[in-house]
Amino acid sequence: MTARHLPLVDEGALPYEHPLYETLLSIPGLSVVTAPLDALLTWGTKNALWVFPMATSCCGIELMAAAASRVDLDRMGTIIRATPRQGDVMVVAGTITVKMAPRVKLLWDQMPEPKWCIAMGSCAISGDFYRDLYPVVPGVDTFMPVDVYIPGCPPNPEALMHGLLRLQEKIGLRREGKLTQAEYRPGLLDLTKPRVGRLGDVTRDAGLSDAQLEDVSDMTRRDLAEESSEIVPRAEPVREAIASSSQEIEALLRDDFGVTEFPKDAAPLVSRGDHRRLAHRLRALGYAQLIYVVATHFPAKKTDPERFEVAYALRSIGRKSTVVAWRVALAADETIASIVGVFAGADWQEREQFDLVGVRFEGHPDLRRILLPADWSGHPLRKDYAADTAHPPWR
Amino acid sequence: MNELVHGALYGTLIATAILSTIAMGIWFERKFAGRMQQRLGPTIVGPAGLLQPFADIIKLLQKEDIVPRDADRGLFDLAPILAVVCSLGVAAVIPFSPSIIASDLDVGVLWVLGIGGLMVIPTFAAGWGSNNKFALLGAMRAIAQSVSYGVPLVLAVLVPVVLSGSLSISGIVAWQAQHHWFAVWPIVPGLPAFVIFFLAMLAESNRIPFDIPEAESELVAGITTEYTGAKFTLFYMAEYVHTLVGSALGAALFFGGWDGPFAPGLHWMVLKTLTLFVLIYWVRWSLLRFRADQLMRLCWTWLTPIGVALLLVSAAWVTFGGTN
Amino acid sequence: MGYFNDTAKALRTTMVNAFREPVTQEFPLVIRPRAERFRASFALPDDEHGEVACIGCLACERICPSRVIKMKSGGKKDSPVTGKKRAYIDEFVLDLSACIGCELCVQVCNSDAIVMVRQPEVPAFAREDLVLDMEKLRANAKLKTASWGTGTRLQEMQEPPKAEKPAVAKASPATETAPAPAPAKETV
Amino acid sequence: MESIPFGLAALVTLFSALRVVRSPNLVHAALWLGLALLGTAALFAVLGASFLAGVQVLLYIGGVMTLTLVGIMITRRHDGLNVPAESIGHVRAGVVSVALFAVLAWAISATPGLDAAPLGPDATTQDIGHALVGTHVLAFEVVSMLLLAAMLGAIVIARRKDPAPHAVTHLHVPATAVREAAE
Repeated sequence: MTARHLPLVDEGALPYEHPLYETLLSIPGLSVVTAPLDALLTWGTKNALWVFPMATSCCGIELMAAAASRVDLDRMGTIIRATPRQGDVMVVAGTITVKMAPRVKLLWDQMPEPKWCIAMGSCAISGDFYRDLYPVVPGVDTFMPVDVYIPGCPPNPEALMHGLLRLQEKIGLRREGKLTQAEYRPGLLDLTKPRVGRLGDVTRDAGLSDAQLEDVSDMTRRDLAEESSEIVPRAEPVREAIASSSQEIEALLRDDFGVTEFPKDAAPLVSRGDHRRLAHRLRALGYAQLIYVVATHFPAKKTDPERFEVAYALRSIGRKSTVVAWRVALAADETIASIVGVFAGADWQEREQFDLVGVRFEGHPDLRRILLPADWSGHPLRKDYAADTAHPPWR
Repeated sequence: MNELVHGALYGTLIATAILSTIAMGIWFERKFAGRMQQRLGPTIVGPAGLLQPFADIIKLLQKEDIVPRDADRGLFDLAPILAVVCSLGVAAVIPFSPSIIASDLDVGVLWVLGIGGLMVIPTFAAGWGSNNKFALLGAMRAIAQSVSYGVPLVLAVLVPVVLSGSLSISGIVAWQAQHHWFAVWPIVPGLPAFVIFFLAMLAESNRIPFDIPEAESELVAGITTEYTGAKFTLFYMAEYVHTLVGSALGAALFFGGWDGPFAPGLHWMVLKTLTLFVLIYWVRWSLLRFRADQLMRLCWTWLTPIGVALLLVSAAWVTFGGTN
Repeated sequence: MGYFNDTAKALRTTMVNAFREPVTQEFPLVIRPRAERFRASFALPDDEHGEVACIGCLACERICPSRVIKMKSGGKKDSPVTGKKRAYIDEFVLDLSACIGCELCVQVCNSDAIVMVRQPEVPAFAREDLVLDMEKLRANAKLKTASWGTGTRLQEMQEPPKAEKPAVAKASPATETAPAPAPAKETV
Repeated sequence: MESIPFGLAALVTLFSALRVVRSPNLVHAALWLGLALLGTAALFAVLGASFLAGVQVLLYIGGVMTLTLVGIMITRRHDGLNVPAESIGHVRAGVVSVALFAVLAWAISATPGLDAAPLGPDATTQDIGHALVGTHVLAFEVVSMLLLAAMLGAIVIARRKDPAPHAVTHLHVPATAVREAAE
């Protein structure tokens, strides 16, 4: 049997080479004094596990419930501290995405030793059924050590407390120098094994070095530093104008924008050149709220070339609120005029469409990726995007 | 020289007593808070969770000491020590019985106000020295807050000074023992002055509803955001010491200190102090936090004018109404 | 003035609460009653002859949205108990670490060979510990209480009422007037 | 015997006063100032003027220090508080300091009654009170008026309206956007 899954910090094997320590060890009978002291220190460590919550999704709710009256984590001395400096246990509760992971690692590194990590729920343990998706980290133990895994989707508050009790058990076992890991049974984990090795593995993938993680965080940091200082002028609130009826809009589109087709089941197609002007006109008519900007990718077929469609919808605010929507068709290499100057709310939405679909918005003040890390390759909502496209270090 | 020995002896005793009381105070607070939320509070560590504060402290002392790279090392290290020193220093002039007092200063009230006012310096040093934006925001809030609560605090404390005609706290207590407790009689300047004092003291010891510098939901952990292990323990202790000493001060200034029938003075002083201490925690776990501007408005537009009025009333009382 | 009233109210509420019975249930000592359909882990129960009931039809492996079930069919053999020929499994592995507890595997199982149990697994020190192999799953069936849902029950529950469809289609109400009994809900 | 605490307090005061001037970091300078003021209070206390010591702590450290810190916090950028501590005219400053010291020393030594027995340490508070509102009431009131005038002046300066009030910038719309919207 190969000891593939080593304990992450084997304290028994740590070389204590300080001369003072050696001298002290040679004093006979010293252990009579140190053993109770050590027991006291372990007791303190075990019984005051303060939680630093890393709650990103539904498991976080159970974490809150565990601190509430029914289960009451305070009974075992566990309180929740919001700063990593005062936490002992990081409870990762929720799906960790590729963009989130460097932050989680950063916060983990900010916690003072001795520290532990609990992976709460399937998403934190293995990425759950999102684990093959492009943005999801297949288990937090791919980039940081995990001490206790609490199964469940989500685990209930009692299970979290059980996990903390297990952690106490583990702290005690480690102090006594006992191995706390399961016997490795090859093949068991191949079932859901992520494609990269884990931190505790001897066979760990070199692609998952700390240096690389550092790179990723550096990248995002740089990304923040480059934030554009240009201020997008906010559009003037239009209060007087009253939203028009759909006939009027139809007439407007037909007369001024040359739209001839009004399909029953879709928004009318507006030409690429007229689109920004239309947004202005509609805003002046009282359609002051931008509901969405959605881009869709249509891959090349036998008859049609590859193309994009960007759909917009506006709402008039008021008692008789109405919605008007339109589409713009783009060829594969065409760009579309940004409407950020008309609707400030389009800023992030257009960035999101650029990020995920890859449509370029002409005149956008700050067209960068918004959801994915800056070094991501490709646009995942394109139909031709391969789900397992490599993204270091996780895929 | 004799006085020096006396001071050192009693000072050590009082400091030890306070520090061991706050260990129990932490336990009590957690139990009390738990019961107020229909929880149990600590139950597992020790009988009824009594050993929980000790476990906390043992754990905290074992934690790694992290100093942020760009922190102002000197201030960062100095702040927690200063906080404990300032909060314990106030206790030096509080009489716990006619004889148990570390130093019976002639100007005890000034000492209390001065040292209490110094608390803003460790807070500021911690916030600024951490090189952390949340800590810095906490420090800025602490200073703005201290400018606001300082004036009503001084005005409220001056009421017993004027009524008793003494600046020494043991003198004030002795006066009350001979006449009436100030919270009871004369009730008009006495009781409102105590309320103002209580509010200002909550603000000074950063307790809810005025824990604006620490505001956990906004500022992560406020000024203590970057503190780990032992240094955080000091801050944690200083907070409780400050609250306890503040309660003792309130008991001495407005509730007659060690004065009381049947039992020796120390019993009464401890009882009164702990009652105020419990009151503070009751308030802490019941109310919401004020916004910084709300606190300032409260202090400047309500407490300060009322304090001035009370001071005038008490001066008039002394001039026209006699002393009892 | 409103603030003072609210403050008084808050102080009263907390003080009243302080003298009420706490609602906390001390977890390791007292386990809160789990609902009948509470489900936390899995078990492979035996059939009425004391053999493992699973016949390796792969239905659960195929339906699992997280793809956590892997099994190896053992082919048809003569049963040592009944002497009849039936299918067996060689291996059955379920990775709890990525399971979402959707119960679909239970629902599609026609032979009630996989059920969920109400007692959760113990939080593990290693991810491998959360992988339930056949040994562990069969032990679970003996040690833990099964949840209400089994394949047949869930299927029955979710079937459309049987009597109405033919009645409408034939349009001859004379023959079939008696409506089918409502699907049995609580039979435990 | 009594000169040891005095000397210690004086040393601390001098050292921190020096650091106030020499410290390149404004916040450090402010905090050293606090220590210098505390040292002064200690000097008062050593000399038996405990009331003055208390007032010194209360007003100067509790009040002035805090206001200085407020001033630093609200006016400076907090990331780089370093200011050049190098003074431009060492020589001139030195000359002025020495001259000032000489004048003060002469004035003090020329004051009559220095050899008189020191005031008893007790009852200083009451004495000061009586002196303030009895013997020296005129001076006291004049100083009060001066302080009142200073405070009023400060309030007037602080509340003076800016001659050119800033437009509400976040609602500012460029003219082109309006024109475009109107077309």
